[in-house]
Amino acid sequence: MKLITAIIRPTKLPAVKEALFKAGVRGITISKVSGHGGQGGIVEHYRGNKFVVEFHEKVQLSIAVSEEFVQPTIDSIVESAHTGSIGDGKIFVQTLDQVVRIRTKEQNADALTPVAA
Amino acid sequence: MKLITAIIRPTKLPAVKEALFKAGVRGITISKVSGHGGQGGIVEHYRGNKFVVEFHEKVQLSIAVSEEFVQPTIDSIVESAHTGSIGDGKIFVQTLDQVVRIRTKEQNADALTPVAA
Amino acid sequence: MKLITAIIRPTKLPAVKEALFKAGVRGITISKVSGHGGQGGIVEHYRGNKFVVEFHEKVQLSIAVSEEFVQPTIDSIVESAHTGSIGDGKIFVQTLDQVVRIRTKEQNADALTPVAA
Amino acid sequence: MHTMSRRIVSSFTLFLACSVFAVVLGQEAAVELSTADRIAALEAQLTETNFAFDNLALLFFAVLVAFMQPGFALLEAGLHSAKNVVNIFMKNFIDFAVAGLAFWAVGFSLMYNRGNFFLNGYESSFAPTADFFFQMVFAATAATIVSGAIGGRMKFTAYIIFSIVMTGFIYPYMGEWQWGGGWLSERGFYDFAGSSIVHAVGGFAALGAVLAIGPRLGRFTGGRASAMPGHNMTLAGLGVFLLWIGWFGFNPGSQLAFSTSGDMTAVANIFVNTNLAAAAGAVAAMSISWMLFKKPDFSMTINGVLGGLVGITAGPDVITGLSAILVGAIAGVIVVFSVLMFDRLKVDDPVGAISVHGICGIWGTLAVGIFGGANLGVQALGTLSYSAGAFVAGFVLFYILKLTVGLRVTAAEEVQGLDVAEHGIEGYTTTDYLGDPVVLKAAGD
Amino acid sequence: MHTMSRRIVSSFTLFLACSVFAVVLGQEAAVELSTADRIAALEAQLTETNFAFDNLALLFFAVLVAFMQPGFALLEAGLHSAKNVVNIFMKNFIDFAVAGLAFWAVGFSLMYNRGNFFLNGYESSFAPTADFFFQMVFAATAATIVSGAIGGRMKFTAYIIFSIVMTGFIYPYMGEWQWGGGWLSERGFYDFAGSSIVHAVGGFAALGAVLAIGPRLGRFTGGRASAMPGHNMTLAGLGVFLLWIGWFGFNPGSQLAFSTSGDMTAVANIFVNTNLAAAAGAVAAMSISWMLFKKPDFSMTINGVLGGLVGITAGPDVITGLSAILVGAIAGVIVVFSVLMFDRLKVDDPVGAISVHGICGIWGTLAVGIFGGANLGVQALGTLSYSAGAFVAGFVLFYILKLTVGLRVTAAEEVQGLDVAEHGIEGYTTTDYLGDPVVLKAAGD
Amino acid sequence: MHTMSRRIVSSFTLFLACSVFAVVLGQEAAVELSTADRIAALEAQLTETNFAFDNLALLFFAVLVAFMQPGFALLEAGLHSAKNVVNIFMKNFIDFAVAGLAFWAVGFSLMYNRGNFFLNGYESSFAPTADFFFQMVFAATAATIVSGAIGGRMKFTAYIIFSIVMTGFIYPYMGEWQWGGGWLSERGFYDFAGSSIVHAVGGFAALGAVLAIGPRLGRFTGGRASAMPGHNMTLAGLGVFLLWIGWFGFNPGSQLAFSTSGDMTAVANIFVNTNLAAAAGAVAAMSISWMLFKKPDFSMTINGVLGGLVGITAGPDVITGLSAILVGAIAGVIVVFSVLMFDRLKVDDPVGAISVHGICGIWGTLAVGIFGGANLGVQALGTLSYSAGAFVAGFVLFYILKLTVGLRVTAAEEVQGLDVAEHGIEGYTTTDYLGDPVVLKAAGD
Ligand SMILES: Nc1ncnc2c1ncn2[C@@H]1O[C@H](COP(=O)(O)OP(=O)(O)O)[C@@H](O)[C@H]1O
Ligand SMILES: Nc1ncnc2c1ncn2[C@@H]1O[C@H](COP(=O)(O)OP(=O)(O)O)[C@@H](O)[C@H]1O
Ligand SMILES: Nc1ncnc2c1ncn2[C@@H]1O[C@H](COP(=O)(O)OP(=O)(O)O)[C@@H](O)[C@H]1O
Repeated sequence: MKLITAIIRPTKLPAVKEALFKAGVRGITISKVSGHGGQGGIVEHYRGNKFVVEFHEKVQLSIAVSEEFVQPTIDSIVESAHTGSIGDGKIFVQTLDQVVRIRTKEQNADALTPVAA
Repeated sequence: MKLITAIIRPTKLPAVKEALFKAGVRGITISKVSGHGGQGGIVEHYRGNKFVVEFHEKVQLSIAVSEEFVQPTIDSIVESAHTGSIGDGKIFVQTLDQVVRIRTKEQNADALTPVAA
Repeated sequence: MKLITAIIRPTKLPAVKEALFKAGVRGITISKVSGHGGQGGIVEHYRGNKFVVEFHEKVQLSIAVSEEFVQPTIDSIVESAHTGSIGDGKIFVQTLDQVVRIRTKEQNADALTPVAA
Repeated sequence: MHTMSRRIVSSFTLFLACSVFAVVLGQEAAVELSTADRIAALEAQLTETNFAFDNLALLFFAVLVAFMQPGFALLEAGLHSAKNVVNIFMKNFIDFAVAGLAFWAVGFSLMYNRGNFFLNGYESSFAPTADFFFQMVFAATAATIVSGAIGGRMKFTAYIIFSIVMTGFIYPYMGEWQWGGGWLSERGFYDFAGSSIVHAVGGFAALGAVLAIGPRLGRFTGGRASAMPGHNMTLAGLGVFLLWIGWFGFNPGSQLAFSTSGDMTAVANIFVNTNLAAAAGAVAAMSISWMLFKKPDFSMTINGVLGGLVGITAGPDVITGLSAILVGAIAGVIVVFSVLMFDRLKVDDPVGAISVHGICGIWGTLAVGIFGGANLGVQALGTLSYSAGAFVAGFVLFYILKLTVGLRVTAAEEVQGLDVAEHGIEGYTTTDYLGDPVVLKAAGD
Repeated sequence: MHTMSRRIVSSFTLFLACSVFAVVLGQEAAVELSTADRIAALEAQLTETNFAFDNLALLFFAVLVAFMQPGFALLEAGLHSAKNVVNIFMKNFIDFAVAGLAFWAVGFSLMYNRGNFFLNGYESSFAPTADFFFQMVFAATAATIVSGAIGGRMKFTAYIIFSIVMTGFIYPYMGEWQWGGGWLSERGFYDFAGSSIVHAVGGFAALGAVLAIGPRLGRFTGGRASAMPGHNMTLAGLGVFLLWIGWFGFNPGSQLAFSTSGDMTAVANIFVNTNLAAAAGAVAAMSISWMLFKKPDFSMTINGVLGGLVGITAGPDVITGLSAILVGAIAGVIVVFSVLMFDRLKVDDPVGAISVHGICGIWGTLAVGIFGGANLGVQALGTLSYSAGAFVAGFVLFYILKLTVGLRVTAAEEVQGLDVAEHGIEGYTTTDYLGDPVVLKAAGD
Repeated sequence: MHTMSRRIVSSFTLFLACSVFAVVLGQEAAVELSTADRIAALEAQLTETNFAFDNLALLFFAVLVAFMQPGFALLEAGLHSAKNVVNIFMKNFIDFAVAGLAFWAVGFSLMYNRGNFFLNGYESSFAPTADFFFQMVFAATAATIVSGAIGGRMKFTAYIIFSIVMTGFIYPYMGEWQWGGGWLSERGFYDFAGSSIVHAVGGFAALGAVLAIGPRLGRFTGGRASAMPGHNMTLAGLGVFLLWIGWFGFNPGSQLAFSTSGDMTAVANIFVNTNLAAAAGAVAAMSISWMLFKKPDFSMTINGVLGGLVGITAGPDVITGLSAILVGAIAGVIVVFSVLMFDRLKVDDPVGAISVHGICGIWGTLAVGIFGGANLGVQALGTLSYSAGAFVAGFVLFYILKLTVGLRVTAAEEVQGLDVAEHGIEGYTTTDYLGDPVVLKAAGD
């Protein structure tokens, strides 16, 4: 099992979500983050004092998947989040030792199959 | 050392916090996240246009523990965060290669013993 | 490749950012988190009812680096985020299996070299 | 906004109405008038002027009272959580709308006009609609006081029904006792602008409502009251400033006669006494909270302002400035202890409406007996009648609603917040992106 | 704020002006006056008093109208997203400033005074500046209506130019048709406070503007309208309360004569009719939205309040209370369906300005023909002239701006938000730390 | 709010007071009166009407000024960070309360009545309490100006003591120089509504305070001024709209006589001049900021509005409309450069109070010498006396506070925010969950 963490542009979230659903991925946790990389900062003024906002709003997706879903997940994200301009973001893949579903105490792969409400 | 990441219902945070303290866990970092899984979305209306909010507010706990605390931590969370309805959340366990306490430069297990103020 | 996660005091962010840039680290993702550890809570009152805020605002930095940057990154953070009082925070190091840059589909080490806009 | 010609016509109306020839501004009259005619014309004109003046004053005071409506909405919104603000504003809009309709159709008649509905056949020293408008904003105030106390848990439908009954029946029925010339006025009860008639009635109806509906989930767990901080103190603060200003309509306007020097001097004194009591209430509540909690408490201080204002409302015309300060300061102290007491009693009133309007309403009414020369026994009788009556009416009405349409949302809806549960929308949406603008939003758990 | 001595001097002015000996307050006159002189002095004094009274009333009503300016700003800000609030407030400050300058320099003359600029040579039954001030806040209202409809995408420069042209030329030119004694007033058109002249003009200029600039990005994607929820319902709610209160200046003040009992009774009736229509609009829009969307909708309800207010504006002086309720209720229904219709037509009006001011403006004008005895044909002619004229003027003006200075910000700027893109600052900054206080902020993607 | 019978009684009061038989509205008098009696009755009645009118006008203008109190609170709150809003509102409530008490007990006497405290024995052409109430809201304004400048770092206790001294002593003592008939009034100094007496006094007391307390942490690091953006521009914008409206009480009300056509024409002119200056200030500050920073700056524009208003305050009655525009525009330019200058001088004034009220207060006072015919030398003497006096008084007072009760919170408290540190509660609580509602909140680091 892998934990795939993707940092993407907020405006791309709808497309990424759609692509992930098509790839059969259902369980996603997202959070708002601020990113710094190659993108230039934005200059603002307040009462005559200039300042540069060096971070850009990004959305981070955390997706735990079993092995067979790793590549499809990465591919879906790369396809759907891509614009070609600096700031498109990164995908990080890490190994998961264990997964537990709190509701059922199911473990690992079993814990990763979502159930519709 | 493991990094235990739990995604739980916000309403369960007080209970989980209590259970973790009982289990001897003190160091916790939490963040607000939005989760998508088996839980159905919520329909809202704005000026006549329907939209579905597909994400649910969740709280994510990140807890770094040395090996002997891994199982107690997981157990405390599962016990205290459980409601039985879809949306209770997940626990992810990952390996930590190294931990540093910034205040003291202590490493690894030493870095994980909290000190009361 | 490692994912270095540092939890620091918000007030220390400017110094940490500066130190990381000096160390040649450019790619950073930050998020606001709340931390619990050895720091005492803060007592507040609302309409006569006392309550204790047990979490403190912290900033979490996530930095993916190739091996040669691991130690410099940790060192820069420890130097710049240090105050000596309880609550300075922790650094966690994890192994990254794979990194993808969404814009270029570059992988791993290549994906970690930032490009100026 | 009419054309020039229409203006000239209306300038002439005065003289036509007087049925006399007259001098037009700066011009000699063409025809010589008899002295008697000129005097009669002047008498008629001055009567007109005084009538116009009295009505304009009353209407402007009513507009100031109308500012209390957003004042209450903001105060309530600020002291509740962010998930309930839409519901709070809906309630405050609808109770003002309902007051405008129900008090017009029925309530005003019950209170002042014995069953001639829709203002029909009403006579007044004012234009009937001006008189009505001023009284209407008071009725809206009595209703809206309840809104804050039951916030965060009541079904919107139940609140609408309550608003109708309150402004159409309960408030007018009880208001008639004194302001309609009823039994309390005959006994010499004194309540100038409504410490009892408006505020205690609102506050004790709120108590009845709160007892019928119970506390918010999680408010009293483990045997103790837990803090549920309001989400926005800025809103609460702005709201109380609007209420403070609105009170300069509420009390001075209740003089109900303005065109003599005696009346206007009274109005000016009422302004100052009202302000002294509010100021003293603020300082007293701040000081007491400082002693009790070691810090000067914001929400207690603003409740102290309101307590002082409610306290002075019964007799701002008959007491001295120093007494006004005393009345306000004691109200400020009462508010703090009353809020603490209701917490002990597990009565969950998120905004302190029962303490501010109910308890300080009683205090203010009694204070006229102590400082203002009214008969203390009659004052006690009056205020207790109002308080008890409103309490019973509120409790019974809400209990009936509980058994019929239902009073309380489900626990899940309460946790989710009334905004989404009852109105299908959140109060605050912080993120919007293109394409699917709401995808980053997250519903309550 | 002068010294005592200056006060006494100004107390004497009255008598010097009358050129007669007189009695000073509470003092016997030193010299015996003839009866005729005393009567003449009284006549002169009473004329003065009435003049002072009329002007004070007008100025106070104008101040109430001025509250509509923050009312609009808050409503618009609340119904737009957080990234555009600074731009919205800038527009609302600058259009009020521009109205104060351009309507003073040019507009007022075009409307009432045929080409004597800067108030020169203007005659009025009021002090000329009082008359101007009241009319100026109306001009500002007509302009600011457009602001909300084109929010979130228009260049600030284009909006400034629009404000100048609107308050300096378009509104005065069309206003002259009726209030300047022009062709519509000659035909017997009736529009008491401006359902057409102010609101339909504002609303249809907004329609022209919206068609010229197009919808916000992402508003109509995949063939359907998507929700773009406003960021703060509390602001929107407060804004509508201020507008409701401001309308107690807008309609009653338009009586334009106050010192007789007839005029003041009319003013009082206008107060109540205005309030009844607003209340009915709220209840109707809430009920319709409840039926359509299964929940009582907040932003529709507050649009219903405004629809009711716009609807009653044409004839609050000539219809009965029951008719006022009908006019308001129908307006409340119209607003909801109109908002839905414009969404279908892919006309993106984030605040509903076209429906509230344009469509309900037409309805209100026609309603005076139905309920108030005006000639329905003339009413239709008048309101359609205003609507069509404003639409064409708005569209052409904005189309010219599109071809010249540019009308719309870039897509990237729109996504980023106008606050940063156009004004270099965000509306909300939640975090600040020492040293480099803004480091935790993040710019839009 | 009394019963009908009470109303009739009060209608009779007028006639009883006049001690004559009279005609009741629409009724023939039972007894034939002599012509002389009828004229005397009319004279007495008209005097009453005028008195009532003057007082009502004054009180309503005072209410408009009272709106400036929430205006200042919102502006300050918006331009400070979110962690200090409770403290800002506490200060604004308490200084208004303190002004109401201290100016009543002591200040008013020092300023106008030479040592008769508690309004005792005060004589006025108005009802004494009306006169007091109007002056009191001015005193509150002078005090509250300081609040914004020292925001984010001052101990609450120190601010309370300052409020008492300012409204009880400093402002009255210096106000007496001109409005109390003191030495400056004898020299022919002209300051109609207080560009110097209220605003420069407030602004320069603020400068003294800021120098005594020093800048906020992190404001001037590494030798340069760093931006510390205010947390909420919507609040700031609403605040300035309320201030703009409040100024329609501040300046016109200062005419202090209303019942003649001359006075009321002056009042109307003052309305328009006040508005022209505000509008010109907005446009000028916006334009200058646009040139300097490449974008039209919001906080500078709203400071420009206020600068224009402060500038016109000294002579809105004696200058032409075109001059008013010039005065306002120059003030708008001055504000921008003044704010930049104080940043260079490392004087940390988060809201620009020193520039808006202090510097533009001086400018406005001098402008009456340039455009309004006052003696420029005397104007300079007067405004410099006020500025220097207030600066010294402010600096000395705060320096004494520094040495005694302490002026500044600790660095840790400042970083944490004054809301939690001084009042034990946060201004904004965004999350609440059941059971332990505040568990998701996080205290400052
Ligand atoms: N080494 C890294 N570690 C953590 N996050 C990173 C790293 N590099 C980039 N990011 C995140 O990815 C975002 C986009 O990266 P950036 O370098 O701006 O563009 P690109 O990925 O297109 O080269 C950044 O804003 C940051 O959030
Ligand atoms: N595969 C996953 N990867 C990341 N987060 C997940 C995953 N599956 C679930 N989650 C998180 O757990 C939450 C609860 O999951 P859900 O499927 O709704 O219920 P349950 O865990 O009870 O089956 C989700 O809202 C999401 O935040
Ligand atoms: N075991 C842990 N797991 C996750 N986060 C932790 C852990 N221990 C500490 N933290 C984070 O580090 C912050 C600082 O820790 P704390 O114990 O207060 O001080 P110190 O690190 O100086 O001993 C905490 O607020 C929390 O966010």
